[in-house]
Amino acid sequence: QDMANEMTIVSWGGAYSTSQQNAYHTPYSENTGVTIINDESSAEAVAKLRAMNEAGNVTWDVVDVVAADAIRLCDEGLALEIDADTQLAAAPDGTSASEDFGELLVSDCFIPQIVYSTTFGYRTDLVGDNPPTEICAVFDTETYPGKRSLEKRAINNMEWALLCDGVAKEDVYDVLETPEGQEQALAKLGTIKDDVIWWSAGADTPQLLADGEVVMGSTYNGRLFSVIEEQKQPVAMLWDAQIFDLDGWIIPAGLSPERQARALDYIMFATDTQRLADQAKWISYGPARASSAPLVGQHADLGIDMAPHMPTDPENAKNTFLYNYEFWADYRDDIEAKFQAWLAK
Amino acid sequence: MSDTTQSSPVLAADGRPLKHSLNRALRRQKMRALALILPLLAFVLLTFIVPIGQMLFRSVQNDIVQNTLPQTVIAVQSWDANSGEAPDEAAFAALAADFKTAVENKTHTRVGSRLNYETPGISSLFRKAGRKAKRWDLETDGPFKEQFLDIDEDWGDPAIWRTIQKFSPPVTSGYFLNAADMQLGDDGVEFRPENQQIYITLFKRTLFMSMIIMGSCILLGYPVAWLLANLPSAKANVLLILVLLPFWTSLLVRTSAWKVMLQQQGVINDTLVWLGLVGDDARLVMINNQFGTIVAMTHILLPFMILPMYSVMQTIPPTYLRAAKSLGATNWTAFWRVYFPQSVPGIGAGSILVFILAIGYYITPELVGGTKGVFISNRIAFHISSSLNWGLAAALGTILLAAVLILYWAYDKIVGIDNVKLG
Amino acid sequence: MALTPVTPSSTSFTASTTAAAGAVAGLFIGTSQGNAFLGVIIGALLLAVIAFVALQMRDREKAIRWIILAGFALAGFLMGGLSAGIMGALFGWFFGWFIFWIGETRYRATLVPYLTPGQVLWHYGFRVICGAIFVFLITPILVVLPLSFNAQDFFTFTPEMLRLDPEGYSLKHYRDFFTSQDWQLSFRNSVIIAPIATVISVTLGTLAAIGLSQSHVPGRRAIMAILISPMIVPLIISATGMFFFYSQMGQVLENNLGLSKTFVGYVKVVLAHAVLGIPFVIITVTATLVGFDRSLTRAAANMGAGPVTTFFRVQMPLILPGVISGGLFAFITSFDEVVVVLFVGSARQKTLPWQMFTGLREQISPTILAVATILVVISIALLTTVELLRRRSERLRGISPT
Amino acid sequence: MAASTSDDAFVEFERVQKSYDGEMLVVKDLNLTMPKGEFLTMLGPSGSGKTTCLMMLAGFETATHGDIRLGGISINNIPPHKRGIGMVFQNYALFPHMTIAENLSFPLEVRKLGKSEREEKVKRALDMVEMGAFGGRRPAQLSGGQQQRVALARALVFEPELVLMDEPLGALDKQLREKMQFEITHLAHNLGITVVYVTHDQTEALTMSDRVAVFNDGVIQQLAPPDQLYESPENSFVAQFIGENNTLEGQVKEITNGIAVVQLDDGELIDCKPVNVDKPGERTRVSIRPERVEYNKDRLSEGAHTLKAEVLEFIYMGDIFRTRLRVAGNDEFIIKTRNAPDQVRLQPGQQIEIGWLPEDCRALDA
Amino acid sequence: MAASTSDDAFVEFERVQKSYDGEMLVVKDLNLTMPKGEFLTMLGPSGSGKTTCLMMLAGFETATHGDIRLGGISINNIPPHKRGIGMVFQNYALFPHMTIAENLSFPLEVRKLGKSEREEKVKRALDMVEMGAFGGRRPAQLSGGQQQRVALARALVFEPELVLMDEPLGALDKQLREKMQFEITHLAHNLGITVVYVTHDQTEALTMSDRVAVFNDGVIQQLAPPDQLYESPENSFVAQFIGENNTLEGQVKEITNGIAVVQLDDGELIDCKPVNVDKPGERTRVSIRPERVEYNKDRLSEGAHTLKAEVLEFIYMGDIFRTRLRVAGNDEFIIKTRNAPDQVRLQPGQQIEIGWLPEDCRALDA
Ligand SMILES: Nc1ncnc2c1ncn2[C@@H]1O[C@H](COP(=O)(O)OP(=O)(O)OP(=O)(O)O)[C@@H](O)[C@H]1O
Ligand SMILES: Nc1ncnc2c1ncn2[C@@H]1O[C@H](COP(=O)(O)OP(=O)(O)OP(=O)(O)O)[C@@H](O)[C@H]1O
Ligand SMILES: [Mg+2]
Ligand SMILES: [Mg+2]
Repeated sequence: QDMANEMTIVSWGGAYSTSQQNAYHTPYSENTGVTIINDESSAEAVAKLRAMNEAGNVTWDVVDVVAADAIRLCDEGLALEIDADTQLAAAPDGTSASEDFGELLVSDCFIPQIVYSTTFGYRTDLVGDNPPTEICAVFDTETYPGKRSLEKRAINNMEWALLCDGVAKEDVYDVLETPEGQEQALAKLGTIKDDVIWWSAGADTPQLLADGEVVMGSTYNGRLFSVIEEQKQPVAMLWDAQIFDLDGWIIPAGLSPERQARALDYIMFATDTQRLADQAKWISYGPARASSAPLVGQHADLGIDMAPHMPTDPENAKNTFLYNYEFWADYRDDIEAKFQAWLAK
Repeated sequence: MSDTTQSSPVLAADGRPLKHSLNRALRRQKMRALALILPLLAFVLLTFIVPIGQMLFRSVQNDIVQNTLPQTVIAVQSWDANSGEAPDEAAFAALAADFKTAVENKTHTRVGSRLNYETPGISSLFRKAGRKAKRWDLETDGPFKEQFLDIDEDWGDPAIWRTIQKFSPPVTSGYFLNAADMQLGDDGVEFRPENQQIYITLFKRTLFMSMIIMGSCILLGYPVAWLLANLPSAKANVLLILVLLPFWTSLLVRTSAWKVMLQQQGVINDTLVWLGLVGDDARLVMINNQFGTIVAMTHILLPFMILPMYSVMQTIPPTYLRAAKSLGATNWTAFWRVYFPQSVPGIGAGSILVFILAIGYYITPELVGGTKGVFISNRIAFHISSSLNWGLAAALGTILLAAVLILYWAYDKIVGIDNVKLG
Repeated sequence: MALTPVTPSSTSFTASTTAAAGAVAGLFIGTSQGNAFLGVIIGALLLAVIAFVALQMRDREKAIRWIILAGFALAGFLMGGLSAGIMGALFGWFFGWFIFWIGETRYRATLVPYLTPGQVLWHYGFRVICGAIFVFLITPILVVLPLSFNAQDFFTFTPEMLRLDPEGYSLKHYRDFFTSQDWQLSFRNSVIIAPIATVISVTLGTLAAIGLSQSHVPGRRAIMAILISPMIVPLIISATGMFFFYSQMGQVLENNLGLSKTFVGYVKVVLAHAVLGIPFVIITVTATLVGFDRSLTRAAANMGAGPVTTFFRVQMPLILPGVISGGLFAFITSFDEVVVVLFVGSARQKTLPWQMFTGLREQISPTILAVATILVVISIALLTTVELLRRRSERLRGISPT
Repeated sequence: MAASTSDDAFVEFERVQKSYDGEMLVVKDLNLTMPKGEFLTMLGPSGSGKTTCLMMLAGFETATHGDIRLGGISINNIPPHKRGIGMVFQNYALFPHMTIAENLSFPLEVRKLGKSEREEKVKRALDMVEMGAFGGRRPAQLSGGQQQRVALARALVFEPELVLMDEPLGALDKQLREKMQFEITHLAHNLGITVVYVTHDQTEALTMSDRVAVFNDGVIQQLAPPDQLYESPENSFVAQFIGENNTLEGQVKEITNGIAVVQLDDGELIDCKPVNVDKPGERTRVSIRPERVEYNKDRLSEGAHTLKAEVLEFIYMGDIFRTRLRVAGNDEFIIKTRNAPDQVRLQPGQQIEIGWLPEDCRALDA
Repeated sequence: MAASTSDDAFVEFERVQKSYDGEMLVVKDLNLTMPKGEFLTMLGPSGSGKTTCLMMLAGFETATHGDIRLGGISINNIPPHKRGIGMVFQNYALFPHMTIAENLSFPLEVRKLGKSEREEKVKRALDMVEMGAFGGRRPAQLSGGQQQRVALARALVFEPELVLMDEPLGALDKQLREKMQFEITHLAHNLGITVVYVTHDQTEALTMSDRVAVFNDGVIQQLAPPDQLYESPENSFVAQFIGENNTLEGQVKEITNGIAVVQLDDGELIDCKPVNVDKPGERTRVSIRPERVEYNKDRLSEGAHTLKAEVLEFIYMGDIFRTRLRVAGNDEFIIKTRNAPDQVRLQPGQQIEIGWLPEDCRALDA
């Protein structure tokens, strides 16, 4: 059976969903007449996809997830494998999709959409005349007294801890693989444990910063952009050792052929060079295609140039840190367990 | 009654056992009662009990390894886990054969994820091997031990094989052990290394915090319930609306409101600083810790304490207090020796209700609990929605449910479940 | 009705008590003006003098109270403008009342004559404690109410708001609620789903409660435990467990009966919420039935009414309060439920709590608070209605023995 | 089975047993036949099974054994609402949410009578109990006695042939109670309905009924018209339960010509009427009604037996004097005399002589 | 104020008024003086203010006006727990969570008595009410009568001089009730305590008390010893309320030598004792007790006035026959006769002649 020409696209909600609707859904609906239903369940997507799959009743057509979740879904056989070259649009200059996305194609099932980075924002009025310039300021409670907010999970925090504990950028994951390395990272985090407010929802850090409840905090760069540029709060962004991560689409496994074909058609449309560049008009996340970067224009409402706010902007990306998907796919459960045990102590 | 001591059953006039005649006489009544209950019972059984049972069954279910790697499971049985070496070619060949089918069905990564819970790293071993195995020809491409070691040296690690061997039976106690911070070590059950122990702490904390929340609900609820029970009913009902009102405000909103109240730049701290009772640099930390959880949860659960207490206190006739006073007791003695003991069932009812509800909450602790204020349910939610380790979640849930059931049973014994009035 | 004839208390007692109250008020005002200590001293002295003077002219109480009120209001206005003037008037009203309440020993009038001063103090102290607990209970509402008029997009009392500056307030979040597609959809969904779920749990629950309250029910305790279980299983487990069932059920409905996907989606959420509401209905209705006089149904049967007539004409009208209160709990369960609907529902069935939940996670916005305020207003109206209904039925039940 | 029914039997219990828990019989072996138009009272101590019998007849409990017939037809399988029996409940069971008129109209509505007919009948029934002016009130607005009358009217309005009443006057005070007793009996006789009436008040039973069934322990101890019950109790339970009673313990010496000679425990010999004793040597409990004892010598009939007695206490009870005596070693011997103009008041300590007729003195089981 | 107290007054109500709502006086103007050791009963219909009086005395309600004194001291300002008044509540109010012994021990504990002394007193009190063996039980495990005895023991165990009892026997059945009445009066007299007893059962009031205060409408209608109350009611409320009473309406013709000649409404002239009537021409209600009416000519004393009567109904009541007659146009004229051996049973329709002594016939207010 097939629902009359409609598809359900799952995403995160909020400003991010709005940007997708503007950049992808509306033009796609106009072109094809397909009705798109927005479901804001991405936070539960992994669990729900598994449950749907086991129940044999998948009701979603396209799902927006972060790369790590995509890998997990792919491993669990819950997402459709997609061949980038045949099933995605090539760049306008003819570069094949797999080349255009390059190493961002971190899983067989995952079509990257945006590059975002997790980075720090700080209250300009609370840091005195000495605004932080590098990531290790987070661990420096002497110079920057006050609370800082970190995400309540191991990923990212462990890397930053090692970086600030003197481990070279390229050795971070080798060290983190060993139990000693994990201890080392936790020990470093332990130095600021009492000064941390742990967040779990993306909206937390902006609220905490706006309240002045924390002096600095990690969050996604798009949210900081909104706090700074849209809400005009006294907050500034720290571009150092920000962690690049990807967000993109998967298509659930087990769709009927018609629905699968339509989902693929949507994906092909929504991830072409122009569409990805368009999304940046509404939110400050970088397009995942190399060919889109030059096309990024101005913010739709504020009218400011978006390029300097992109995590991919060379000025911002001077010192970035690349997330290792393979590593976290293997060690996530183990290190997460240790991290949570450490937190609970 | 006259001869209750006789051992044979009492007989009715027609010589049949009295119980039998009675059952016959009552059959119609029973059928009618059951007919009324049945729709709901069937509804709850079908839509709730059975699915929940299935969900909880996952805490021991482990057939995935056997189903996906049938030949390997047999081959690895004879391998001596303590030999310190990987098994021989036969096992690798079996694994290769299993992989061939599994890759076609795209199930190999699933087993990988399952086994990765036990030994980190297996997931990527399986993923990598899967890519190669797709192109193998079982007849010609042997010996497979070398093939596997080529892909990744770790295939020679006995620990990997021990894990496969250990988790090959279709039923496992692994999740429950994990839920109790234990594991199936090389020589039987043992505790996990200290830096991975978390669940016992969380269980203890959940119980402890629920106790404290219950305690503060009692402290705050008792005077209010007393006041309500002793005011004329018109006034009491107006105040009762105040008790019910928060009950009617979204949980999420209430929790957020407490954040606004309690945080360091929040209303309370601001007021204290303004009054000069607290220095601006020494603002109180009242949220993202156990205190925050206790305040918010106490607030959320307080009506559940007040209402049963109120309904019990309403039934205590004022004559008892008068009697005590006429016998010479002061106000305090009369209250403490006469009124209070009779209100204990209300406290009991409220306590168990609050306790059971507190134990299962997770949204509020998640939002205001920081690291020290989270409950076991938060971990269950984590394993369900983020780590996908549903077996472990089910095991944790089963243990929690068992605890709640014991409490429910005790509660039923002490007060009776139908004595709870909610309004 | 006065229990105790009141005789005026000594002026010195009144003056010193009033001075103590004045000291507390002085602390507040003093702090806001930068000198707490001075505030305490001035407050105490000022009120001691006012009390002393006022009690010399007890017989002109009304006039004196007006004078005090006006004086305080004026002082406030001179010190800090309009809002301070209003505060001053409130203080003035309070002190005018307080001086005579103490001075004329009115606080004794409603108490029995033999209480010691300590007992009188405890009597009022206890009420103050209870008042504090009630304030605790409604704190969130006190916070949410003003914040929902915040001009900013955060849950923060901005300095403008604290200054009572109209700039700091706006109705934009209310506007947002009434214009946003998402909020309107979720509001509509909640308004559809919660009542239907309530009706189902109330119908089935009431029937079952009646069955359970009969005398010969085999396995009563076990059945009760099963029916109560939705309340005691941790929600997240219920949510996942129920997902499977409803997913499969949905498929059957869609494929075999050809029902539309949207309709089936509603059915799933409604049924799931109905299950969650059932324990509350069972508990309240069985509690009501404990006090139900069975001879009424027997009388009806005796006069020739069949079971159905008896139920609708006799039993239902009388247990209605219990049913309504159980229904309200079930309603709230559905109306405030987020975990299960996240799993069982799909986008078309997004409810208010779901929308709030994504809101809190993705985009903190006081629109949530505006919604909460609207709901509080609605629930006050509902509770008042229930209370009125209850009073009415109590009048009717007047003689019915329990 | 219907064949075995005697012609004029209207209500019949045949070997009825009832148990609630399967262990204890609450009604043990009940046989009872009532003709049409009879006013029968079930009297007995609390817990003796009276209400249970009524409930079985009305159909709210099922007999565990035996057969109950109404008009010759076994009603075991007729549901309560089809039995057409009127019932007055102990607490009236008026529907609190309906007005008085609605209450009365209810049984007519379920019988699908037309509106005008209903109003007509309701009015007549209310007038019958003199409550015509109260039709618009709710039960809570009536006094206990008025409610009782409404309950009665409601049980009669649909003209049942059989009416059951379970302690309908239990809650009323003495004055109202006596008034209602009077009204109920008169109504029942005038309308010619059959009534089964339950009470544990013996005065009520004696004044109202055609026959009284005394219950104890699930068994009918005696079924007889009131005067017979009071004056010729068949066993000591009935004697003790009905009215006030003096008992003296003793042993049967001989029985001749329907007169038993009993030797009391203090040696005294008295003549009695043997009821439950057959042969000399048996222990017996001799029972004499307080009002049958005379101490005024002038009034003592000839042949009366006399005994010495000492006055222990004189109790003033208004219309009656109750005097406690010590007789044959028994400290609790009561005599009752009417507060008549010529009656002397006995003083404690006084020595008197009392006497009674042998036929008023009954030798019962010990 | 204390000076105005008479020497032997123990409990005094002086012009006491009470209102609950500030609108209606529940107690209107109560004056009452009780000497030590008296057993006084407050009797009256429901809602007449009896409990209110008791509660004021015990300190649970405050009089809105007037003064209450105990042993000459005004108790308005003494809190209840210092008044040292024992109280037996209508529903016993035994503490359900304590054993019987603990219940009794409670008043002693709060008086800080030593353990051995407490045990001693508790034992004595329990033995006094013959409940010695039940000390370890809880109230719920006792029957109503046993609970009542425990409540009594508890009210007495701390040896108060004054004990208040509010309808303590209201819930008991007839047999037990009579037994308890007996025990309470005996205990009170033996211990010499002063008792204020509340009931609405007149038999209870008559049999137990030294004096009875009849309440109606917040006012004491008559305060007198039982026999005086019964035989010389001072107004028609008391006459009507106490015992059964026949009334005949008429008009006073003349009053001479303490004898009033009343012309009944059917013209008949009878002699009565004038109580509430002063002058000829007044309407009056003539009251005659049913047991004072005689129809046996032999027993009619000389000087008795006789009237013709028709028997309407004969009611068998066990120890008593109650016969309803039509006398002087009154259909509700009752006579009571003892079910004595020589008593004839009158038949409906029989024409008889009845008579009574003029002093038994009282002309009261109409
Ligand atoms: N529903 C019931 N379940 C179990 N036992 C019952 C039930 N109803 C009555 N009984 C028992 O049956 C016995 C007889 O009860 P029944 O109500 O018939 O007595 P009764 O003669 O009406 O007494 P009363 O004068 O107190 O009303 C009692 O021992 C009682 O405890
Ligand atoms: N707490 C109260 N508040 C208001 N009115 C009351 C209160 N208690 C009693 N009353 C009213 O006062 C009047 C007298 O009541 P009280 O209890 O003294 O009567 P009573 O003589 O004891 O009657 P009963 O025999 O029914 O117990 C009644 O009209 C009653 O309604
Ligand atoms: Mg009964
Ligand atoms: Mg009373």
